[in-house]
Amino acid sequence: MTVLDHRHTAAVPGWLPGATAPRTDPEPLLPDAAPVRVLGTPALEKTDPALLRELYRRLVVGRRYNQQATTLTKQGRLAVYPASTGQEACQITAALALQQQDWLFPSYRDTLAVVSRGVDPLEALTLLRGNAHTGYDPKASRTAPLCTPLATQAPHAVGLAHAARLAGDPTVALAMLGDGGTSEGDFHEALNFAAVLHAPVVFLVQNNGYAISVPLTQQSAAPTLAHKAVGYGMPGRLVDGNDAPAMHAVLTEAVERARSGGGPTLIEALTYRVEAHTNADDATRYRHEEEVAAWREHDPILLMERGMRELGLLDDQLVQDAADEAEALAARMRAEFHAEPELDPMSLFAHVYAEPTQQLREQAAQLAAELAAEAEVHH
Amino acid sequence: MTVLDHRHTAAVPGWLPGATAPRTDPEPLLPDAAPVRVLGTPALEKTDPALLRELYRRLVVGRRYNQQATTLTKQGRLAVYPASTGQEACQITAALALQQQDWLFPSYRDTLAVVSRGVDPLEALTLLRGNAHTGYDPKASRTAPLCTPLATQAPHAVGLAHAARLAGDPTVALAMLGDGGTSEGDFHEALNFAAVLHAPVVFLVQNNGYAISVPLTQQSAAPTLAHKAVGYGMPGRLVDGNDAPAMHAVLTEAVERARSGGGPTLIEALTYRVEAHTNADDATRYRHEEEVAAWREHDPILLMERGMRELGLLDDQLVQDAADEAEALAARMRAEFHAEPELDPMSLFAHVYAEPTQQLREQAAQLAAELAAEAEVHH
Amino acid sequence: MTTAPARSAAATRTSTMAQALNTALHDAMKADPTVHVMGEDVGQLGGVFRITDGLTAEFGPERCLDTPLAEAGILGTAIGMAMYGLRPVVEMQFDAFAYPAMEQLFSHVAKMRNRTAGKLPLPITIRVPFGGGIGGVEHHSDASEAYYTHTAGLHVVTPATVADAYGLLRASIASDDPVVFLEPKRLYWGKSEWDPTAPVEPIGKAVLRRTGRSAVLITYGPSLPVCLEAAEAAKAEGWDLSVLDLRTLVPFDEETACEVVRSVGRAVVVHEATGFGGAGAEIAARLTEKCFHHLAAPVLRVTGFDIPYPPPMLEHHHLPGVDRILDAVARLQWED
Amino acid sequence: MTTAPARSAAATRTSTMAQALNTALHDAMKADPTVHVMGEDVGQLGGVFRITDGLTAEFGPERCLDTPLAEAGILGTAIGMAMYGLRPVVEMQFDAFAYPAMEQLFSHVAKMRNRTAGKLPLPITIRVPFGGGIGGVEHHSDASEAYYTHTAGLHVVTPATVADAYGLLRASIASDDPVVFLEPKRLYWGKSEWDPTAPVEPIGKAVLRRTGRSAVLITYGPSLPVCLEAAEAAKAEGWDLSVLDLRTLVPFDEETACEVVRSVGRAVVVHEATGFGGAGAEIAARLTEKCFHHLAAPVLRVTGFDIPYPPPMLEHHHLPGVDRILDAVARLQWED
Ligand SMILES: Cc1ncc(C[n+]2csc(CCOP(=O)(O)OP(=O)(O)O)c2C)c(N)n1
Ligand SMILES: Cc1ncc(C[n+]2csc(CCOP(=O)(O)OP(=O)(O)O)c2C)c(N)n1
Ligand SMILES: [Mg+2]
Ligand SMILES: [Mg+2]
Repeated sequence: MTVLDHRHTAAVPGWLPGATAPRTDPEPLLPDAAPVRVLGTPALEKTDPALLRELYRRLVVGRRYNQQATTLTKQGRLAVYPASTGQEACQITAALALQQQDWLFPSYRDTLAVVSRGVDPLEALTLLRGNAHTGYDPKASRTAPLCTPLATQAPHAVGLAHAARLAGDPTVALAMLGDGGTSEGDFHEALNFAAVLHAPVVFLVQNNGYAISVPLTQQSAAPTLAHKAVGYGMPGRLVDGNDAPAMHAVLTEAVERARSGGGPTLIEALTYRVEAHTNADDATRYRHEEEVAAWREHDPILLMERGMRELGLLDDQLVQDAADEAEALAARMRAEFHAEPELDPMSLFAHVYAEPTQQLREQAAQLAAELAAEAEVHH
Repeated sequence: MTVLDHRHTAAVPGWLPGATAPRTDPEPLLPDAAPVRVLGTPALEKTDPALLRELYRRLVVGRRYNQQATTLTKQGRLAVYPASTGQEACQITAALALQQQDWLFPSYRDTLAVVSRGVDPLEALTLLRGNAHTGYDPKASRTAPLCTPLATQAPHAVGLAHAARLAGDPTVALAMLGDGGTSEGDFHEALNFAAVLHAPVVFLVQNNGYAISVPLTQQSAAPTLAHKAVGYGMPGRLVDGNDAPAMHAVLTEAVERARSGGGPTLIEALTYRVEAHTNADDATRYRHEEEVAAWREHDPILLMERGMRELGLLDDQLVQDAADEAEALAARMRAEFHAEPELDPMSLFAHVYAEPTQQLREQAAQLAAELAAEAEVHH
Repeated sequence: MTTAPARSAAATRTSTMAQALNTALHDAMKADPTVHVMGEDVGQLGGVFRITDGLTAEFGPERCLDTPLAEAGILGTAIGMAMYGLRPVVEMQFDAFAYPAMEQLFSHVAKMRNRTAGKLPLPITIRVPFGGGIGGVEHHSDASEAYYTHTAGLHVVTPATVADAYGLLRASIASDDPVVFLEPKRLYWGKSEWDPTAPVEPIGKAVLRRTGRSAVLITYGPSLPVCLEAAEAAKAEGWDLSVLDLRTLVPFDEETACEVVRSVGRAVVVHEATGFGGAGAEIAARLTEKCFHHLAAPVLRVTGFDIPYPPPMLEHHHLPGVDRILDAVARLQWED
Repeated sequence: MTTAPARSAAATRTSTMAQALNTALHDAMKADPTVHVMGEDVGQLGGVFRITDGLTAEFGPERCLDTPLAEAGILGTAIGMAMYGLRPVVEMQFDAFAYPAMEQLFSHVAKMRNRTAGKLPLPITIRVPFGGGIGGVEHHSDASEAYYTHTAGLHVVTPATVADAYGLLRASIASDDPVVFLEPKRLYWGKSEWDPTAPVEPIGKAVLRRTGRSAVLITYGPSLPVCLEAAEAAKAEGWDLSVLDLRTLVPFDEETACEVVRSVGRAVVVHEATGFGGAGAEIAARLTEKCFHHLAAPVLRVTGFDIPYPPPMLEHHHLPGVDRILDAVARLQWED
């Protein structure tokens, strides 16, 4: 018996001659007919008030993080910033649903999720600041580098989860992707590997309606992106990505299912990118203000506030505490990013290989000589 | 209005805030609960007897073709042969379901489909003989080169179908793939493009149970491969790939649906590769004889004979005619392959570019000089 | 390769390279209805670099197609369209995002004409914004030309001037063979005067941008301006440098390159891609073989280091600059 | 790079290169439980070339994993496994079928250590059966080493002897950096004697397979036997040739190569891949730069033509043969 043996249960006979039935029942794999919601539904009352407070707090802090990062960009302190404004419910719950030993595989848009896991904003944003590639220690933070080549992080998550499972370690991997990323071959290959290997991995697709300028209708003709799950033999879930308690419930369930040997899940979170793709993008070229305005009404913080107010949970103290924490974070970011980063040109050669080749040593010497000559000129 | 406008019908509102319903109804996309069958079902009696005779005849000729090609391989007349023995019902119906202006995109295993379209066996097998790459004129035969890099032909079929549709030309493209090929990213990207572009293309996956040595259970955990269709927003069909009239019905329906603007279809045909992967493969390493024996009982010709006998359609004349045609084809193949192929080494430089570069001209001159020197030695 | 039809329009204009490329696409689409532009965000957005700006508005979303986000799918679909008789112009959003399409490129685009004994040529132009120097974060500044130049069956073209951006793109689209058209990102916004009515030169011809008698700097695309600058600066050191702009890496204009190398006897190849196995290796090896006895010194190379592309704040250390070029020139064994 | 542990086992044995590779995998898996083999058909079938034969039987299907058929998925999954602490050995079934994995290779495998300032090294060995000469139909005989050698962050290793097949594969698996391990298909079945207990040499060292004083043939992998044959044949013409087997293309053993070139003054680089932009270009350019004044003639190259790989019945015209090599040797300007 190996951990791969799930593949052989009851599967083979279905493909012998004369077989008529599918190998597994597709019914339970089909996504929810309507996006899962907690806010504004009876489920809200059954939700732990402490969790709701935690989510609220994190949403407020997350929004402030997005604002501050955007401001830093305008000040030229970040080279580029792909904001997750409007998507904060996805971001914070992605971090919250994981245990410490679990791994997160974020994309470029998911720095808030990284920060929510406890990584310092300065480290989480190093790549986008432009002074170094990855600013945090992926092993220490159990967070893979921010991934730019779309969907390529998805198979990494599968491999890590698979390796953990082989080791009998209950670690789960969570891969974060965008709606556009689901079109890439790597998305497909990762989901198929995950299902075949029964790997403890969760794929969270933040469907924010656009891949830069391309709307979802030009990206996919699927009933929902969650329906893609069926074709891999894993369950698909559809959830309101701006409903933080719903996100938390669906993510937690999938993560714990993976942890307990239940295999992978694909989650589609319906959300919206309120800002442009990045500060370099001009969203007015491809969408109307009315659309944005409609989504601003469906803002994750607004929804959360409304829901908590209904329950009488949104007291002044909580609001104040959240605002204070948000301002503290913003102040820390301003301070950290005010300082010029220390740059070491020689670091360019330090990590190409474990040991630099002879050629790299020569090139490093050349650069060192150039820097020395420059320094001389400046003195 | 452009042909792309289908994308915008009723699609956008579903993604506005507050939406709960999927954009399109997944129900009609779900594949048949059991593989479509005609032989051994009441549908057989409703099938045109002339068609049944045609299918029978083509099956018999197809089987003989596979046998003769296999023999040629043993005689060293072909470098390698991936037989479609046992899959003849898929092969011949793929050809039959297409009109002359339609395009076929075959894989390396689909030479019988190519021959069934009217391409001479010698030309269809040139690649596998080893004297040249593609032996037929793809444009004249509306048949793309045999494709070896798995699933890479699928987007080509999409592109061609899309271009035809833009031109208002009712041409349909049919791409043939194996079960293993569905794991490749190109399969995914092609299906997604097809659905988004509403291209008149049909994807026929011959699920023959194996990708070389890897059984389907290690390739996919999907309920059926046809279920993958849902995730792209196209209908999936599941059909008994050894039931020629069923294959013909399902393929024809999909091709005509594509032709009339209904968009793409994914078809999974359940079949079996009775021979090894190629003559170079040793199938005893990964499967049992009992499995093969069971499938030999579900042989497409056996099934067809049984069905036609029930209807009293399998008269001696038909059997004799089919056998004669099969032998004539085999004799032609033996004769054609007996002759040594004419080889022109200088052809290596003829089609790299429309006009050879200066470097290629020099290299060609070098080879010409070498050949001249050799010829001198031999005289 | 056929030559694009000559244009009849007006006089000289001043524009950026980005605008010249946009004009080339526009004119090509207008001149030939089989020309189709496709890629990620090429439609309403006009591409992230705005090279396709306005094409959807003028020619409709079918002729300038916003595709799903999948590069192998884009190129594979373009292949099918070309098989049908169209002339696709594909945009890859950044160099590193062309990598998912490598199998389609290597195994089909480059080989289809040859695989079919000339029956299925693929007149596809693959536009790739290439190279660094724009402060892009990782994966946005690769210089990947060597992967293409080594692949038989592809033409590899890279303009370094506004005029060439127009002319070479028209010629590439008109070519009956696949062309990888490398657009130097950092030259997109440089302006200069050019004549859109100038006859379109065929691809495959290098051009001497500066004539000098001491040595020649051989370069292409993004590195041309820095070479011209270096040549200016070299005057102070007493060197009179030629600068050769290759314009097309495949086919390589050996004749012109050899002629200039033989005449000056000293050469430095300059490009920003990683040096090891870079295009400069082929150029140096080939020119050495052909011009050996005319060389007073080995052909030297000034290239990017053999490292992954640096983060934006360090990229200037990686890119060949004037000093590094002059340093190489100084090592051309002048004492001999 | 760390060196694989020395083995204690018995004496010399005679086997094919395929068997030596199989033994290397076996021994590596036995010595280190983090070594995992994965790829298409590597399990019960033992791979289409049988290099992984028996590994599933001995180590189980988890340690020798039959993956789904998707090369980017395979390599991407291996990356995740390596991030967790495993040491994956990936098989790509044929060179051309590694192309779908190019993005994972270029953008992650090659760069991950650098992207994370050394925090996430990826000790992945990617085995690629490479080159032609086995009568394979199209897409089965590509020689793709130049794509790898140009990519900073990868090691590129290719054995030419049975003993090296064992030793270099052990060393590659033991390396903490990613290695593209190119196995010359047409040498798989050649037998020779070797000592499995010989100490494993680190990767990165070239070796002189034959010492002569007239000129040196510089080669690697599949072309070593033909170079040795050519060197034998050259004796009849009065040339006494050295033959240098590079063994590792990256890191390139410049020291050894320069030493031999300087001592003989004439060199021909031989490989079967397309010449234009091939690995030979780098070797020729680099050696010329470093040994210019020791060269009596330009470093010449004998390579495959600049064409897609030919059909099997014509491949011998493409592959460098003895005559073509001797022809180049003859052009080494002996009259000077
Ligand atoms: C392989 C690849 N192709 C193209 C790009 C360029 N690109 C960066 S983000 C983006 C859009 C991604 O859209 P989506 O996946 O929906 O994520 P979002 O940005 O909306 O969060 C594109 C095309 C890339 N990063 N990687
Ligand atoms: C991209 C790619 N990877 C690997 C291969 C090697 N290969 C050739 S056939 C094959 C199995 C294909 O299985 P399947 O798609 O089920 O088709 P079948 O051979 O069963 O008809 C493999 C792995 C290939 N041709 N292309
Ligand atoms: Mg998006
Ligand atoms: Mg199969």
